[in-house]
Amino acid sequence: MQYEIIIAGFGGQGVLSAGRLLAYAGMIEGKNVSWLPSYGPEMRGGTANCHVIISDDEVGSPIINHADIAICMNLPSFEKFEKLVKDDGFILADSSMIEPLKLASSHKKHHDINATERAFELGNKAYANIFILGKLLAVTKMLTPESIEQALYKVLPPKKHNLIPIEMKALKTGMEN
Amino acid sequence: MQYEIIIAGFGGQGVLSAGRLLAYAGMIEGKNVSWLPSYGPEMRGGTANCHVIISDDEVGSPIINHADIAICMNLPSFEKFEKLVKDDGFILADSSMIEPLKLASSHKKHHDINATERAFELGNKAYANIFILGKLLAVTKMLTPESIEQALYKVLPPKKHNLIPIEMKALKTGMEN
Amino acid sequence: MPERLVPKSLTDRVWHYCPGCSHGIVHRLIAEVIDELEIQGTVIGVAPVGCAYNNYEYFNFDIIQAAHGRAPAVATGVKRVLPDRMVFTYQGDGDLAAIGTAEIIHAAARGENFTTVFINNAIYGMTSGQMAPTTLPNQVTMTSPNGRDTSSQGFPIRMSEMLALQDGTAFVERVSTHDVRHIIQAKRAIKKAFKVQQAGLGFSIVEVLSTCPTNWGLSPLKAQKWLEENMIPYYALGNIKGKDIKV
Amino acid sequence: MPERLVPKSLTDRVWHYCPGCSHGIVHRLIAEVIDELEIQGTVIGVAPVGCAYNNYEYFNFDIIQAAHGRAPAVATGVKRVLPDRMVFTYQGDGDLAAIGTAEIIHAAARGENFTTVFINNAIYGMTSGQMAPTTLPNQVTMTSPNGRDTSSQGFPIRMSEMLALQDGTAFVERVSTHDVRHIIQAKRAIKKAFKVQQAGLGFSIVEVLSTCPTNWGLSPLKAQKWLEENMIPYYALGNIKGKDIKV
Amino acid sequence: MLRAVFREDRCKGCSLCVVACPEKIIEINNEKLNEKGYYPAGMTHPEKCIACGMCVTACPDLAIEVKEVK
Amino acid sequence: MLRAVFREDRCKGCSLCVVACPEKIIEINNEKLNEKGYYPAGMTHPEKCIACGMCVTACPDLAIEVKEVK
Amino acid sequence: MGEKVLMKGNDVIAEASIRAGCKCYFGYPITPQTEISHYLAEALPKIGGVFLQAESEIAAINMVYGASSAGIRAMTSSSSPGISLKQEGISYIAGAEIPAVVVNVVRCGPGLGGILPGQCDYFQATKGGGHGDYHNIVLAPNSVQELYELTVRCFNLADKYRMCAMLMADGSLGQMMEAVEFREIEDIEAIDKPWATNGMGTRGHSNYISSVNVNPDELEKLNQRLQAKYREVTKNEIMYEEVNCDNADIMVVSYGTTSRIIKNVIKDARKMGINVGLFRPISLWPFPYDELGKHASHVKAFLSVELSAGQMIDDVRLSVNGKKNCYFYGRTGGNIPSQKEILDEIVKILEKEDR
Amino acid sequence: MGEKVLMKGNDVIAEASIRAGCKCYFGYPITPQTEISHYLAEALPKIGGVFLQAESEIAAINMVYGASSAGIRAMTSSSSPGISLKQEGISYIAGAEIPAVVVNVVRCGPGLGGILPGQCDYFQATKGGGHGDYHNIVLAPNSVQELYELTVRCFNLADKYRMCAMLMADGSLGQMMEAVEFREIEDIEAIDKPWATNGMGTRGHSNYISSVNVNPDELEKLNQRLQAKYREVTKNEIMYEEVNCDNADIMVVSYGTTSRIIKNVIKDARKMGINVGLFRPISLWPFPYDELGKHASHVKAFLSVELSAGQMIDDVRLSVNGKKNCYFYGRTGGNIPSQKEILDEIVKILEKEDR
Ligand SMILES: Cc1ncc(C[n+]2csc(CCOP(=O)(O)OP(=O)(O)O)c2C)c(N)n1
Ligand SMILES: Cc1ncc(C[n+]2csc(CCOP(=O)(O)OP(=O)(O)O)c2C)c(N)n1
Ligand code: SF4
Ligand code: SF4
Ligand code: SF4
Ligand code: SF4
Ligand code: SF4
Ligand code: SF4
Ligand SMILES: [Mg+2]
Ligand SMILES: [Mg+2]
Repeated sequence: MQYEIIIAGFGGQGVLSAGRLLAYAGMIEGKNVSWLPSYGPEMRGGTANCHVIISDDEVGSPIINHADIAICMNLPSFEKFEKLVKDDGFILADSSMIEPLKLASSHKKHHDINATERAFELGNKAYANIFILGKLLAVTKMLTPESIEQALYKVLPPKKHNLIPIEMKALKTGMEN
Repeated sequence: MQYEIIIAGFGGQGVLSAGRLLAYAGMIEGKNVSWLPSYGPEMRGGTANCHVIISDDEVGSPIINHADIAICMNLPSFEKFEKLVKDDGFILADSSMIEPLKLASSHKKHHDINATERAFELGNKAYANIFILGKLLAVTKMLTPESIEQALYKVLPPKKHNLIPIEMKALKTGMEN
Repeated sequence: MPERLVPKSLTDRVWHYCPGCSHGIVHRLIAEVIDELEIQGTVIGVAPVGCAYNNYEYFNFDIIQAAHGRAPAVATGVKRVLPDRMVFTYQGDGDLAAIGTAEIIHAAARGENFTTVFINNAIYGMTSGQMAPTTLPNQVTMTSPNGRDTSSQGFPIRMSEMLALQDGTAFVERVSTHDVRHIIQAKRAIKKAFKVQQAGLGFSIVEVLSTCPTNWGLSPLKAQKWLEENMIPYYALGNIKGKDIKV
Repeated sequence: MPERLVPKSLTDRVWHYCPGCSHGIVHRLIAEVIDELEIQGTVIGVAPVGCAYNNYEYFNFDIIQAAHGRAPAVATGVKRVLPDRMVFTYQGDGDLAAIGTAEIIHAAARGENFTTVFINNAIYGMTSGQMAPTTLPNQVTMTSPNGRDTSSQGFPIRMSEMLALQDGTAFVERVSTHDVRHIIQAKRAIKKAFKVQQAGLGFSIVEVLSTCPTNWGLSPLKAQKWLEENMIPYYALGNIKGKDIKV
Repeated sequence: MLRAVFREDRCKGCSLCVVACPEKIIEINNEKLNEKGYYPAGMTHPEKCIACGMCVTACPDLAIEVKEVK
Repeated sequence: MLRAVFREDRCKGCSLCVVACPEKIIEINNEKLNEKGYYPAGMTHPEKCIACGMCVTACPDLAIEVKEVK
Repeated sequence: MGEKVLMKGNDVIAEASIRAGCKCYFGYPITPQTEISHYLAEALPKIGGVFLQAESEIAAINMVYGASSAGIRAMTSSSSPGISLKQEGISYIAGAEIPAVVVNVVRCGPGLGGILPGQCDYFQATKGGGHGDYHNIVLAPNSVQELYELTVRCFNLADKYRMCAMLMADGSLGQMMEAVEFREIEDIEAIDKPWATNGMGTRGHSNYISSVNVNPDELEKLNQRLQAKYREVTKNEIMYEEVNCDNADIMVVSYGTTSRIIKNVIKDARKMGINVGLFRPISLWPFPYDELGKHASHVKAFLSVELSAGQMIDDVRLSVNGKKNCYFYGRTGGNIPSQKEILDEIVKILEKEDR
Repeated sequence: MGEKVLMKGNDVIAEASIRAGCKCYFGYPITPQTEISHYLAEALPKIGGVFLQAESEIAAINMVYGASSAGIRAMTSSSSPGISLKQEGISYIAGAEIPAVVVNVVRCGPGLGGILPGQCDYFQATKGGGHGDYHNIVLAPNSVQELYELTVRCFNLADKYRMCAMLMADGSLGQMMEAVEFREIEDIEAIDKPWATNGMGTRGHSNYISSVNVNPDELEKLNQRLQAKYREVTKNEIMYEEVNCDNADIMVVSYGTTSRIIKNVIKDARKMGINVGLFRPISLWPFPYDELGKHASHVKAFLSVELSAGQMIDDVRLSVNGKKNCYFYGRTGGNIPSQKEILDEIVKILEKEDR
């Protein structure tokens, strides 16, 4: 089993930490994992992305040329990464941030989910990233929510551990959507 | 014909310019010539030397490992360069500057000439270098005094050309000694 | 009221700077000054390594991208061979006050007849927020995580005062970008610096106190306030040298 | 009158310096100060690239030979890891005021707790007499053959004044070697600088106006006179910072 | 009529123009993101604009011009 | 008796000691060169030496000491 | 056995240096390795160490020179342009024979270039970017785990041989997160440093550190000593990895990030019935010339895959010494070759060789 | 035909630069090449040129970068440690594709080393001492006459290819006097420089000079363009001299100062009945690989003689590609091998090869 996943969006949408969470959870489940952020002056442009690989085998290059899954949290990311998705891969798109028309015109398989809106309903649009991760787990069954929870304890500093229940709620809501 | 000549003494004794004069004269006579000074922090030590090669052939390395002739204008130079003189070469020593005992104990052939004293008699001990060049011409016949004179016109700045007759006198006195 | 269009000396490309970053404000000022002095055709700018590394994409006149800190040396090379051109360097505080310390001081001491626009935002912007020589005491950065501790990390350097000491320096002024009134003053200073160069009077520099909202971790508005309340007390605004020059 | 023997902190090797060169005078002063403070065993000197490049052969304590201009960085490295040792740099004006400008200024700004002895002889001695940043206006050197022309070759830099501006600098004094009275004052300043370091007060520097008879083309005596008549008017003697420190 | 014109595509929603405007007629539109993902500024009462250009001076992104509009 | 002692082998004949001596008893010996090719300094009237050490301070070449001599 | 943690490569280099007994870090910010200094700015003061952001890369390497001269383990890190600025300092370290650890998280050049991964500083690192005859030990990890292990090794080798040891990573290794386990891999020997200039104290004689000697015979002796040391290092410290080499049709030579890709290529190729071997030099200097060269007897050709326009290929050729053809495939500018590109290249080469 | 004059090598470099149309010089003093700046401090102002002593070697190379960007012929010179400091600047010049002439009067390293002649900066000059994939044209004269001719050629090639051309001399060539004739050797073409940043004037568009590109595809294109240019240079600009090569038993490869010694060795050897050939690369980059390699068919062995611990020998091996054995003989520290030493070495090698 090997998943090559690109997660992309605006700075502030938490795409890097979503990727990190995924990688950590993968490691917890005994997989080989890698996580690579976009770095450098690109950050100025206001967009960010990361490449996450979760694999039973050794991970080759951490840089993804062709993704199994692209999680696109905004329009520029959708436009940029759509073409990198393998023919048998798919896109997870935050339809709160991307015009339906654009999504509709895509040749690639895509799951649309209004993550930002739903996260807003859950109390904070910052949970959009974890909400969409829930969807990812639901679609692929690649990792269990329990691993994500364990990863949250590793990734978040102790003083933020009180937020984990809310994060998990967002994850599960995402899984059910 | 090829002459490899080392000229050495204290800074201020004019060893570099004597060498240059020799090289220039050689070039005027159509020889291949090279001149190489000691350089860098050695100058602080108060001694100076240069390597002059005058040859019918192309000049190989301008650095002399084994000299045909060493012109030693002081004791440290004599001690340093005596051993670099070929077995069939010789030393021209300024006996005004080097203890007779030291000269006497040398295994190498040497012509001793009290150049500094004689130059002093000629009006300026600065002529010791050209005086000793005179001796060199006399011993080897390697170049003509006329070439040296022409070289002087090249080497000295015009405002010093008035000194050339005195220099030539020193040269000729040296030749006669 | 006149029209306020995009200056001729700017291209129309969208800038990569973060929201509220002073770089954009100063870019516009420089372009306006160049337009007003009608020197677009003779200007050669020297871009730094720093967030403004690619400002040749934004400025519409000749520009040379220089190695980090070396803009004053590059500008010296240009101005020496083309003395009738108008040459300026655009440099950040890491660029000018750290790695490029020797270059700027010697350009000033030699009285190189070019102008420097010095963007002091008290931080390394481009490399994501390390301590700069101009970082204030106790200011938190990525490399002063507990605030700049002057006892181990040293004291901020006042570059303008140091440069004003050089006999080759003609004009030095420190300005700020924290509100419109100060931005207008900043432009006046930049214009005067260019005129000092036109008059051949020697080295001229304008230090522009600037914000880096991103790496200060503040909103653009809070950043302006932070600048006003923290930087200005340390880096006194106003003319430091050449006040009386009439150009 | 006490005996005046060769200081313990000097070896007996014959120096390579030219006749009358100030380097020798200052070497002796430093060694005497170290003997008097009884710190020979804790001193680490940093030698420059310049005529004094190999002073580790003359000084009888630990020395590191540094790359040209970088002695302050090397000294920073040493003093930071061995803060209880006494560290000093010995630097010429080419070394300190040209290639090493950034290093000395930042060491001062950081308040590095070491001492610098700065031999200002207004010329590059070692490389046979080129213009230094401290060369006086109209002074003839190998690279200012018609005398330093300030309009194209810039103005001499007063390093001590610039370094005194830094908040990390504790002590700055400019002294001279042109006669015995001044040599004695020079020693006093060097001793105080070392004591400032002992007290942990920050960066200390003594600028020693020095002669380079060889490259000035003057006899040692005439060189001392030239120093007095030409350098001192430009480089005012006396304490510049830290006069009131009691150590 | 001379007045401020906002170029939303260049705007980064920094609000510097908001505080710069003496007429207090600039606001950030929190409803829509522009292509770059920012909430752009605009005028609440364009008719009150006195074309003073303070906003232009304040704007770090060349996102405002003062010009003749019909 | 304490007085100046010259180490001719180190002397470079620079004359700085000559002008430094308050008793004016130091002179360069123009007659002989030392091994390094310099005319070394020495005292004309050793007995007049007051052991003040001015010459020691002035000497750039560690060529003078003031010490007990018999 | 430690626990596995997920860490960023740059953070691991920083943590490794502390575990190796590094007491001081001097550096100047540059992407993509700034995290090393962020990490150490926090961590070093906590253990009584020295973190100092220098005014430039040049100052930083000379601070390392100072601290190392004083006998303390010291490190600096930078990326390509910053490493170029350190060349004089590195040459001094070689000449003065002091230990030092330098990390280069390579980006892509020349000039200011870009910040994405590159391997285009190979020549600079292995042939001597500075002046004079000298070498640095150059170790090239290809995983975050190796960033840990080889950083520690750099410190040990630097001390052992009194020379500069360089860790050569790239932007991708520095920025990526991977699992790492901080196992005890080597005793951090407390190597005695009687040569250190740490104050003569009761030592009885002064020490000095210097690379200058105006006497040609003595300077030649220094050079001979250096060369003897380099031969010693070459004898003892060569490191490499071989994957699927025994029956390989073609031997791919690759290090660092690109070597990871080759491991996947090997699998793809197997599906096509092609046997690809990977020879991965870990020590770029000393280079495993003989170890690589001996494969010339059984493979059809060699292919050097690099993030450069062709640099290590010279060392591959020197290893193979004309016995087989050596090919090159490289990408630059921050682009990384895909498995497919490399496999296509392999197929092309084998077709040519079989013709 | 000009008159022959006796001039110092360094002075000839300076005079040659003026004759080549160099309008400005930026440098920092260092032995053994200070005379270049002494000469130009006098001469350049007289012709309305710019002589400027920079505050450092780094400033100097960046001043050259500025003046060259403005379209004016510019030069800097230095010696080994100073050249190390220029590596970042040289890499920028490569990336920005501007012409520049850099003179290295090599001394002996590493570190501060000594000031006597060396050839130990060969790797730095030819493989790229700076970061990134780039090359400089490197020309190595062996006489004062060639100092003149190759300096002029450096300016022409730099302009033609918009890259850095390095003249690589050594302390002995720089300090020695020899006869030189300033013959008109090449037209100094006034090469058009539409790319120069000299003020946009009426050009209608702005120019910029830059080496940065954060887009990997564009940066890769720049690198491909650079590599294509380097291939072009390699095709057109290789220079070498062959002496007594046709019937040589052994081929000595040597450049600069040492190649002069070999010429004498050839004569000595002939007396012993040994036929020694001299292959002298004049362009060290591009290196005459094929031209040298083709001799592998008829000589018994190759011997690289260098003032280094063995650097060019790598290129000799790459040329010969395993067809014959390649040997090395070198001296360091400023020592120069004598004719006898080299001849002894040759005898030893031939005995071994004949065995
Ligand atoms: C030789 C070198 N060192 C370091 C860097 C990395 N670097 C890029 S920009 C920069 C400094 C940014 O700070 P500043 O000059 O203050 O400009 P700002 O981004 O704040 O405008 C540094 C250190 C580099 N590119 N080259
Ligand atoms: C990087 C480098 N640049 C240049 C030199 C050559 N160099 C040797 S000493 C020196 C400067 C000498 O002047 P100064 O520092 O004033 O010392 P002084 O000899 O006058 O005491 C220079 C430029 C060098 N060794 N290394
Ligand atoms: S990082 Fe700071 S200086 Fe750079 S663009 Fe962003 S706000 Fe401006
Ligand atoms: S050259 Fe000048 S500074 Fe150097 S030793 Fe001689 S007199 Fe002293
Ligand atoms: S032009 Fe003046 S009034 Fe109009 S929006 Fe801008 S700041 Fe407000
Ligand atoms: S100042 Fe400019 S960028 Fe900022 S909100 Fe206003 S219009 Fe937008
Ligand atoms: S000790 Fe005093 S009196 Fe005696 S020689 Fe020296 S200076 Fe003169
Ligand atoms: S001062 Fe010293 S070196 Fe100079 S003449 Fe007197 S004794 Fe000799
Ligand atoms: Mg900044
Ligand atoms: Mg000096």
